[in-house]
Amino acid sequence: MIYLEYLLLIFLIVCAILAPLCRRLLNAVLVFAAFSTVTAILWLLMQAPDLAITEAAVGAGIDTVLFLLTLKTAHFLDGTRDKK
Amino acid sequence: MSAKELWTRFAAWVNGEAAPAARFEKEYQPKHSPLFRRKPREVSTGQPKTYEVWFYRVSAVLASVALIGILLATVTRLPLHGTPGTPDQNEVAERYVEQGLEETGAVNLVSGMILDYRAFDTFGESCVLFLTAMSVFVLLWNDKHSLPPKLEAERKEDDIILAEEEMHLLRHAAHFLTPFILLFGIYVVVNGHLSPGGGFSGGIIIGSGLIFYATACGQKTVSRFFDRKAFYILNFICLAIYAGAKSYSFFLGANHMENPIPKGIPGAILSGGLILPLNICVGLVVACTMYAFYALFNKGDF
Amino acid sequence: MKEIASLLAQNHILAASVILFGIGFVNLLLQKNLIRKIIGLNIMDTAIFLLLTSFGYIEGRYAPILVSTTDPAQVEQYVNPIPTGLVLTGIVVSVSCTAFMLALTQRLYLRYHTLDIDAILMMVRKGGN
Amino acid sequence: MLPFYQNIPFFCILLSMVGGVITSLICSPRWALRLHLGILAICCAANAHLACILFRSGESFTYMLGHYPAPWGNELRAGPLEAMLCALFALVMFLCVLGGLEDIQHDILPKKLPLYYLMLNLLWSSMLVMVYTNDLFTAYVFIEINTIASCAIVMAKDTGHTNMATIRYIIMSQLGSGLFLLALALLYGITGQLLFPSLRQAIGLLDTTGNYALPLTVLTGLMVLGLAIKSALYPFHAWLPGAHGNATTASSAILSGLVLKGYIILLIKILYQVYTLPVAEKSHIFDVLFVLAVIAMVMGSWYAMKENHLKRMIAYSSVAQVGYIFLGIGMGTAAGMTAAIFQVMAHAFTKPLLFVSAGELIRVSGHHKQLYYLRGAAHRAPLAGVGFTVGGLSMIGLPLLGGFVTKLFLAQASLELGWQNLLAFGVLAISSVLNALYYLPVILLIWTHGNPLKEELDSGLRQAPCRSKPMDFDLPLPPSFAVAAVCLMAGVVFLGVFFNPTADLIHQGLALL
Repeated sequence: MIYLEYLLLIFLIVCAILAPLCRRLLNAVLVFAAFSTVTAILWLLMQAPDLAITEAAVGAGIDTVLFLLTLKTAHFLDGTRDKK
Repeated sequence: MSAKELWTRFAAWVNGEAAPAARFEKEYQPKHSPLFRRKPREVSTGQPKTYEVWFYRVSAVLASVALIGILLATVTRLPLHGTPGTPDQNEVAERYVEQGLEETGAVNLVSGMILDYRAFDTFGESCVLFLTAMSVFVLLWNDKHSLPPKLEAERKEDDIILAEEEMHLLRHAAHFLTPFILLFGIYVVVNGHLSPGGGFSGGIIIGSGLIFYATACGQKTVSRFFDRKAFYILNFICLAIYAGAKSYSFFLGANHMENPIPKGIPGAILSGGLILPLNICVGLVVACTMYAFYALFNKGDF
Repeated sequence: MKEIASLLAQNHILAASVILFGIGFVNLLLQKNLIRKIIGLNIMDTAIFLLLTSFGYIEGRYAPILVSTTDPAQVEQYVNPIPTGLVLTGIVVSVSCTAFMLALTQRLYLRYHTLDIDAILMMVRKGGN
Repeated sequence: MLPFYQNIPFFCILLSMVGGVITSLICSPRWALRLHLGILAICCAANAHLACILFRSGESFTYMLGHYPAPWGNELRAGPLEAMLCALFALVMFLCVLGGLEDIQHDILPKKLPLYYLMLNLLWSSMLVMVYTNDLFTAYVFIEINTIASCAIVMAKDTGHTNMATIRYIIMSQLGSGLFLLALALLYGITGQLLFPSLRQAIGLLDTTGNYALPLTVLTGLMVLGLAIKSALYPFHAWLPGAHGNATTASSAILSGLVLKGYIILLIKILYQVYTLPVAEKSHIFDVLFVLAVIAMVMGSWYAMKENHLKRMIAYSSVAQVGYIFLGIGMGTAAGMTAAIFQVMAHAFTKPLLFVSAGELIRVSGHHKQLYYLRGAAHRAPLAGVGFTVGGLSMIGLPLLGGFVTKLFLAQASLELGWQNLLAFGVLAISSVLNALYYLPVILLIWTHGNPLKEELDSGLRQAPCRSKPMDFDLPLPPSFAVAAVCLMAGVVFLGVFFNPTADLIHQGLALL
């Protein structure tokens, strides 16, 4: 179990370093969503299921939606969809 | 500078006509001030100088590295992770665990703790959400300044695409899935005192369900049953019930009176005293707020 | 040195969260792009929450949800519920701040058509409105 | 059953929060304003009543929020000092809103006005909790409410400047709250407590046994650092001039006069109730604060001298004045704390007076904030001119005004010290001279005859913003502003004349903190 925790923590640190370094903002947001999900798993391992549910819904759900909406307004999603 | 010149300057300064510092001039051109004779400095036009930028960067990195170093040193002195007998295993945690069920009626001790033992914090937290929703209203609610014509055109185009494009699959999926998402959210809210979850997580799930539906079928469809007025009224009712119920209980507690609210049979849905209604209130506030965020970020109105 | 390493390995969650805090801190200070700054802020907050949760965890105990409603609960059975409750509050506060900052970002973009905070600062100083 | 007066703090908090929630349903700005002013008036009267009772009986009490006593449930704690400060803050906030009313209506869209008052209500409730709380985590939650509300009242005036100022403000504030939360987490990890009295016991025990010495020092530093960032101590002041200088007048006055003080009062409460002075002394936190305060007092004035934007100049002067407060705290003695709290009160009157008067002067000069256009403004708005003069002279330290007494108390308190004595004397003198160097010219300028904007318009150098309507320079005196300016001036003079009774009250209150 402890090795799983090590693995997840290393993944977290890698995500945290990568997320702000990604060249495309879309990728940065998606890496951040992965970061949140892994945090939720870690909390599940640490016997805090309430936090795991909340973090999964907040970090991977609402935060990502808000980031994506901002990116949409700021035209950083152009080219990801065919416009008529 | 001769004595006479100094005197003229001083006289002018007393008269308020020519001030000693150049800041009284119409355009800001800091010359050498008479107090400390220095060379004229370049006016900052906004572009910081390279060495300033580098100084800032290097000092920020150094500060952070020093912070990490100090904190890592601190971590080695902290109680060991996962071992019993740490300082936080004291009488507070003991009472929360051992008498939590009896005193609050909640099987989920975390719910019991945040909605009964430390309910004031949670009240503040709902107020944070409410306040943020209102701040986002101030920022993004459409008015003639915040909605440039280009953006308005784009948003209209989005509506047209949404109306014309044949998104049968997405729409069918939304019609099919949204009730289940909402149902799951309601389950999490209502069972907040029995199982993991509670008002916040359940409210966010309900909000996500609404957002999903709005993304697939357009915000207009949602605004048929949930518009701005409904948002205001629902938010007001929930927060008012929360404030009323909790302040009643705070008042009784502070004045050393008995709590008349029945706790119910532990483990049943209708148990836990005020926890269930409070969870429902919090859940509704959170769901409303989350949908309001979406609507304001997306269209600036709903 | 070996001692410190073994202590850090035992306190691995604390150590990792301190490092994450530092990474978030650097990003919050140094990134020019507002979206990246906000991501840095979120990383910083999450790191503090991890740290706080790990204080309550004890190996081999269960989540603070009672197994049986009839037997009296023993403190040796469950992990400490307090950090979980505090972090729950903290997460909601952090999501509110994120939403507020993103709204502000969107507003600034609509006015200045860029997300770069230095560029916006320059335009503001030039008096463009 | 408790005596009824013990419910006052909780009822005031509840009233302002529920008032904020109700305001969301009110569409008419006028009624929202009335509700807000009513809440402030009730809070002011109730807290003043409470302060009278507590000073007479010489007690302080804790108020359980819920059915569970100290280490298990939340608590509020009220002493005479807290009640007095709350009454004073309510009064000043009332006057700020009144004084800035014209500008509020000019700067903010009518559609969003009720939301502005909503934020003021929640800001006020969070200020109350920060002063009355007895629990560290409650303090954190309400610090966040305070942060978001103060950012919201800055950006309510929707221009590029304020949006930019807000984003810088919130980034720095989040950094500050992050550090505070980290300190809180570490403190919870080594003591397992969150309420002030239990924390004091636990820390006292740690201090005698010497366990966890390093974490305790680090977290003390982080906590003070977080609160110092939020109250704009010198190296962390970068966000302040933008936020306070560009917001609408009432927001600037409230932020500078009250919000900064809320964090400082919280810091003093934590130092007194959690650490106790002897324990805090050991971590050398007072020395650091002292040195930073000395630098702040000089540098704040130095930046203010170079500013040509009136409100930004006053905002930079806040940096220097916050330095005075931290100088008092940094002495680490009871006399120093008394001086610091006296400065909190004096500054709470003086800075809003300056901002409100400046707002009125700017309004009669065609909403131009550059000093150049303010020539002769005092002749166009005499009462605002008098208000600005009184405020500026108080900052410089003219006897019979509040600012002078602060300097006197600080100098008196520094007599007890060792190496800091000369430094404190020197920096007080330098800072007074610097204050004079930027306030006097402006005072002379506004009393000189002339009207640069009118001259420019007449000579055709500049075109009127609105062609159809010629610019009106003879604006009538708004009655709300007149009331606010007169009351604030009375407050400054009151503190300057009756300083001994006030200092006695503060001393008595600090003993009961």
